[in-house]
Amino acid sequence: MRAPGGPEVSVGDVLLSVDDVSLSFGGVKAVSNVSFDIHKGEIRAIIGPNGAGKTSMLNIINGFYHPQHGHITFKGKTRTRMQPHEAAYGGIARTFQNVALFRGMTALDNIMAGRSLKMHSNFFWQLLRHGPAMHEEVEHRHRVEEIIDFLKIQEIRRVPVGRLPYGLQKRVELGRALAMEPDLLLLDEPMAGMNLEEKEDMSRFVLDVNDHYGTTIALIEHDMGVVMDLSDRVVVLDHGIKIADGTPNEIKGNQAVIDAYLGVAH
Amino acid sequence: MHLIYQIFVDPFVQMGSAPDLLVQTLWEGLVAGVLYSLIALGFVLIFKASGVFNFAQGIMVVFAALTLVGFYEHGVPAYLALALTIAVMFGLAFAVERLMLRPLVNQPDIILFMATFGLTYFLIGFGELVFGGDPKVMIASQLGLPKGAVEFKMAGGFVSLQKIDIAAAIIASVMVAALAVFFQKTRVGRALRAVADSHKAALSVGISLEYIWVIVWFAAGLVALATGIMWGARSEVSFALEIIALKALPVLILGGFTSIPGAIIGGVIIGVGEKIGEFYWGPLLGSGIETWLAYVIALVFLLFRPQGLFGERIIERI
Amino acid sequence: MFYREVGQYKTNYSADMSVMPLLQDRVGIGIILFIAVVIIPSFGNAFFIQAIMIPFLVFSLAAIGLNLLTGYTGLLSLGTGAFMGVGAYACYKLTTYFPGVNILIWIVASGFFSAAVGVVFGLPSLRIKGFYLAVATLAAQFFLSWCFIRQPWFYNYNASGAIEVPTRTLFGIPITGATASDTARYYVVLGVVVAMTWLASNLVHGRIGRMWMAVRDMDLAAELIGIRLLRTKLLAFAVSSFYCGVAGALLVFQWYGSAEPAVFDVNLSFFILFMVIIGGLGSLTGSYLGAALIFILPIVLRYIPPHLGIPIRPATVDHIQYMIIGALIVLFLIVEPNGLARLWQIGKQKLRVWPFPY
Amino acid sequence: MANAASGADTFSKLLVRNAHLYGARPAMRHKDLGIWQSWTWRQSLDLVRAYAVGLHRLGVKRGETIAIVGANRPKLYWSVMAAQMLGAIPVPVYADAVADELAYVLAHADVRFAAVEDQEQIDKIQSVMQRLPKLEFMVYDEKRGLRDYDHSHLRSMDDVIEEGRKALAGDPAVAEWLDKEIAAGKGADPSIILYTSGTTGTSKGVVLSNERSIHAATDTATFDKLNEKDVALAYLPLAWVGDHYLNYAQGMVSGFCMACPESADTAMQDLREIGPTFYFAPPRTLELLLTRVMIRMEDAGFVKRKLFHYFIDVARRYGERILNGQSVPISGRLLYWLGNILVYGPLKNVLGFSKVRVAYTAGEAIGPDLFNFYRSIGLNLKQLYGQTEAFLYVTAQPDGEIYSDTVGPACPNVDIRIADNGEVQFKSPGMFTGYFKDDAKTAEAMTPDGYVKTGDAGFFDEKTGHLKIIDRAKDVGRLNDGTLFPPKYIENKLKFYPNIREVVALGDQHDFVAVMLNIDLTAVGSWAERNNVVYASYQELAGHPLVYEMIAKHVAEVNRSLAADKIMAGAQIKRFLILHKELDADDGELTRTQKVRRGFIADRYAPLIKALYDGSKEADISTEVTFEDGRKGVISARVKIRDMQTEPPPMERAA
Repeated sequence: MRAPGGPEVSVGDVLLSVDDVSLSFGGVKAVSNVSFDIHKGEIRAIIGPNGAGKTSMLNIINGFYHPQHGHITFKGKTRTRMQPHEAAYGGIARTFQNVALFRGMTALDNIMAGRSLKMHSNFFWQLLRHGPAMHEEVEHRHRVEEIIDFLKIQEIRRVPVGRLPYGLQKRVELGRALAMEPDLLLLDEPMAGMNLEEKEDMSRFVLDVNDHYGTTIALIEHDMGVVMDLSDRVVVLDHGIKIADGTPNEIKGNQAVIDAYLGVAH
Repeated sequence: MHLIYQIFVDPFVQMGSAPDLLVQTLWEGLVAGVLYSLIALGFVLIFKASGVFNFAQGIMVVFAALTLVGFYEHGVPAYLALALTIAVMFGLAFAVERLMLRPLVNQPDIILFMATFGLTYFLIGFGELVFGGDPKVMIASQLGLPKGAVEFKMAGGFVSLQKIDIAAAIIASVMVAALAVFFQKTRVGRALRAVADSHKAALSVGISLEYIWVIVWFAAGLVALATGIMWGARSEVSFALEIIALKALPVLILGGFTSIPGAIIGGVIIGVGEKIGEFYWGPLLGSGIETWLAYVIALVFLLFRPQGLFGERIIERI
Repeated sequence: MFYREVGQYKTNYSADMSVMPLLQDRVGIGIILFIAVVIIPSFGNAFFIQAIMIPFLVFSLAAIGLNLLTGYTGLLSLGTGAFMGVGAYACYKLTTYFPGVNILIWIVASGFFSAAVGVVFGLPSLRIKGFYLAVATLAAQFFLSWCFIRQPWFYNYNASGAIEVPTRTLFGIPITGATASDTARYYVVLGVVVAMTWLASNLVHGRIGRMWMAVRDMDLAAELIGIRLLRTKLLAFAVSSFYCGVAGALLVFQWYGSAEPAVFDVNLSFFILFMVIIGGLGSLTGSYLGAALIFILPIVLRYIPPHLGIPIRPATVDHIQYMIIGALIVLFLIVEPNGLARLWQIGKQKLRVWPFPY
Repeated sequence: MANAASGADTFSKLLVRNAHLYGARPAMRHKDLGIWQSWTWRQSLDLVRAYAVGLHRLGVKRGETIAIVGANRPKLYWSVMAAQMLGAIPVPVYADAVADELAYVLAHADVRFAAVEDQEQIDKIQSVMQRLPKLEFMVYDEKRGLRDYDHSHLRSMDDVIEEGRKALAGDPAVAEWLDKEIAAGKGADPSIILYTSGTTGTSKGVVLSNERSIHAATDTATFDKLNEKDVALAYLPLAWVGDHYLNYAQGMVSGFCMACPESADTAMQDLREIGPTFYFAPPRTLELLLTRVMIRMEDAGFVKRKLFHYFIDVARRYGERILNGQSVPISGRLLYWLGNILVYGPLKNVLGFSKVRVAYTAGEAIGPDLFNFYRSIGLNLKQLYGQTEAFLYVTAQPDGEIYSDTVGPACPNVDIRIADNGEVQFKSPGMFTGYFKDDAKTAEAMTPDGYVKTGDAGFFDEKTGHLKIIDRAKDVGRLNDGTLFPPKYIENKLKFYPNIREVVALGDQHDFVAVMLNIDLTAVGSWAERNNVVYASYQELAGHPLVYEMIAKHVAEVNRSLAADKIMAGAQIKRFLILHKELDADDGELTRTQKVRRGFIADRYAPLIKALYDGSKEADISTEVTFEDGRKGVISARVKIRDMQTEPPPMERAA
């Protein structure tokens, strides 16, 4: 079942485009006049030094912040003020820089929660936990189990996520996002604070997701190695301004990018 | 139609026709407000420093007042009794930190909130056990608080201000001033504000949390004592006073949990609003609306400013 | 130790997701129900049934109600007492206007009234959080109890200002009012409470439960996975108040028989809140345990001194009781902040892995 | 069930029979996607039929071999069944075999087809493709990661099965044809080729025939009263005779349900969930389990610990006798009953043994303490002796006649004799028809009069009439002074100590007995924790003086027990050392079934052996090791050597 809203976009076409977007918090400019697009089926990296406005960018894309200027076009629909849950229904899923799981719940329930927006059985069946409500539970449990299998987290199914090591929490969070069967998956530093091995695993999963589910991915990452390996195209932000956009190789050579990272004064 | 008139016109006509009554009511409200502010102040102090929503603040007022009177009744001279009571409040602060806060450090807010409930119950029981349940008279005069009232004519009527109320207003403002200085100027004060932001910050200032908590609870205790004396002097000292603690809550919403000026102004707004409402609108709703009016005012207010008058703006990050 | 989980495997998801996957747990519940339905009525004396079991069950229901809101959805409410009041008064008015309709129906129906009121006072929960919300719910508390006191319509203009429960029957047996037998009233309460507990556990184990907990644990993330915050929170308020409302109706109709408005004052709210916290946030079992502890502890404290032959003035007993309860609450919070439910879980886990320590 | 089996002389016919007899009963379960997916006999049959048709369309023909590579998964068992249905011969291969071994077996068995578990196995096989000219086509179970592989010679089992299903549905002729195929299968046809992991040299393909396998399985299933209500957990290598006999063959014969774990690491949990009634575990597994139990109990509270040890002691006194139905004082029964409520019951529950009716152990000698422990808590654990060539069973212990030091009397219809050189020889219903493509070796393994040489030395115990195995016949050597030297015997005595994991005893054509050993990291590790001995690696712990002390004590005890036995007294241990690395199958030091490869070790550790006998106090050694990912590395160390006192043989015993 595909998320509602917007016509189907075929691989290679523009899935989402950001047009001349600006956002500021009480005078402080977080993002100014940024434009770029994301193609269906690609892995798009957003990089830049700390405070470059990367996370704000993601927050704008999934409607958590509302830009003062410019607009977002997703699946051909242009929105300026989109509510987060609308974004979710539209098919945008998201993981967070510092894990935002539901700590009191088990890994299984967390991922199940990710399917809430696909479950519709009414309140009274829910009360009885029977008929449609139960069918729905079973059907979605099956989907969730496939994700659990895909991410190889069977043995922690019933563990409250609060007790899991960081690396696994990140994996569960990815699982929760996948449960939404998104068209666009936003990953905010999926490998932050991971050791090499965990990073390799996570990279593997990101590629598998893109390959296996054909999900379009936009990710923020600091580890340049990872970015270069994973992404098809990279957009570079610095102090809220887009300074470069292109394939990993183009970016590598770009003087502005090098300056930004070496912290040359502006 | 008639109702509309009753609600939206009549009260204002009354106000216009008898300004002396209006002034009188305003004054009453102001004084009540000041006392609310003082209690709210106690809350704010503790909430700022330890994030604890101290439900016991109200009972601390009663407890302080009772202790004071209790000492006096056992033949202790008034000022000595006052000193002793202050000592008791310090002891209380110390005990609370030792026996309650320290073991509960890093627990969720709601747990600490619950703990202050426990404290409330304990203090009620203890207070009644020691001082008995029946109301007492505050030793206002013995403490040199003025009696009587100043009256002056106004628009063909009288406005009378109880001296004690004036004193209350003055003392309240003095206390606020003192606290302000304490926060701005002293090292502990600064540390305290640091704590409000983050506990690590406080430690970096080089003052132990435990120490800060004791200070804060003690300060709250003093505020409670002052409140107790004032309120007691106006009516009487009994556990009925406890209810005013609940009165102070809407003040908090209005002023914001972490803002001292907020507490003061919120208090005044609530106090005045309550009295005016009760006096002019009360009759047509059936009296006693002041029990909830304050809350409704606060609630309506909240819908427009969730963080209160002076509370820091909440920017949600993720 | 009593757990024999070998061979209790699940071959389909509905079995795997059942509320009680372990046979031993189901048996345990069976035993408890048997005791409640058969043993207690036949062996318990009037005092036990009337003064302990009935109120215990009623408070458990109220605690469940509040737990759904505070424990599962993370919305702190201090208005429980008032919502219970709404239930009680609604039931009272309904049965005065329509004496013919079976009282059971009205008891349940009264829940809908408090649910509606709950939703209204829940509206601010979108904008405000934590203690701000708690204080906001106090508005409901004070406003409503004011209504009960000041608006004579609510208590049919009785001189006493209290509501008197009329006698109503079920299958010809009086189940409310002066003539109703303890057992009859007990069975009514038991029936309602058990049924509603079952429904509650269904809810919290399903999609709605997950949505509530998601909102509780991290509302922003919840919103970003497509959960509508206001709807979810209001639903929690509605369901919670519904439970409290029914509890309130039962409180008056099955226990007190008549009630002054004072019954539903803010202290009742705090009382229920204790039960929830001490029992354990986010646990239905906890609600029962909490109700048992908080409600029964005072009774015990009251009856111990005389039995020990210690001569104390009842007033003094009162005071000491207050102190003890206060101290116990603090102590308990220190020992087990997660409540009795946690202790229960730990104990169960120990039995499951016996003889191993973990 | 014996009579039920009669009539069906091939596994395919058995499958058909089961589908009729036990149609609605579970044949196969698999913990997958969080629950126990289950298939009835009827479903299995339908599935296998479809699969068979699918395979046929891919070109699998009667008499051909087809490799089965992977862990215990229903689809792989069905691959076996499907192959057999077509009269093809399945050749299971160990999932953890390194590419090299895999290449050897697949090449030697000339497989044209392979049914494999997942990407990992496919990669392994493709890495040695040039050595497998005959291999044409592979079918796989796990799709994951294979999306962009060249599928010209690759198919997913699901697709193959689906195709077969369509074909069957579409055209009744296909079903008829398949029925004919099944009917065409003859009892004499080979049913499977199992490659022995051979303690020495490369492995041989043991060919087993349908009727013989079924006959043998029927006998033992009857012997243990197995029936369709039983459940077994298939967690041992699918390519090992044990799994194929105990679970596959006996399952087919008696119609019980075979359950496959979710993964190797969850086997313990899955065991607990499924609660098998028929259970097999090699001694080392049982040992590992017991060690874990004891370690976990160490962390228990004082009271619990006391309680546990008290009742375990009660069990030691009465448990076994109660199990054997011997007379026990009423007080004893009472205590045991109490213990059963407080300790044994719960313990069996957490271990997953509650429902076990019959449990077997085999493969190597088992320590009496270990063996008795399990029996005493009420687990009906028995020993059997056998080998691949016999299709496992040669002897087995009947209920009520259990001794830790015997392997029981000959199984039904098995004929055993002891050759003059002490070697055990047998004729059995299930015995193999020969080694695949290796008549020379076959001849070598058989006596002219058709007995199979087991290569094990043993004798019948006068008292019990049960068979006792001391060692491999060829391994029984002599010291220079002529004293008898059965290395296994000595090694086992040492291995019965939880602290000692692996032992290699030396002495043949030497002046005295010396041993090299591995400590058990789990046991010694926790010991180290309790005595706050710090260590970074196995190597460091192994070299620790305190550890040497501890091991020396064990060795001394063993010497004492050896001295007690007249003929063994001369074979006491004079010197020992603790190896700097754990013996590992990936390095070829152990077989896949974890047996020691003596010859290999002899030259690999030559410097150490030399040092043991030239009296030096320590020796340097560096060995090449293979890591899990196949990389190779070298670790070197200086190993200490310890001298031991020997006990004089007590005279009164000699008399």
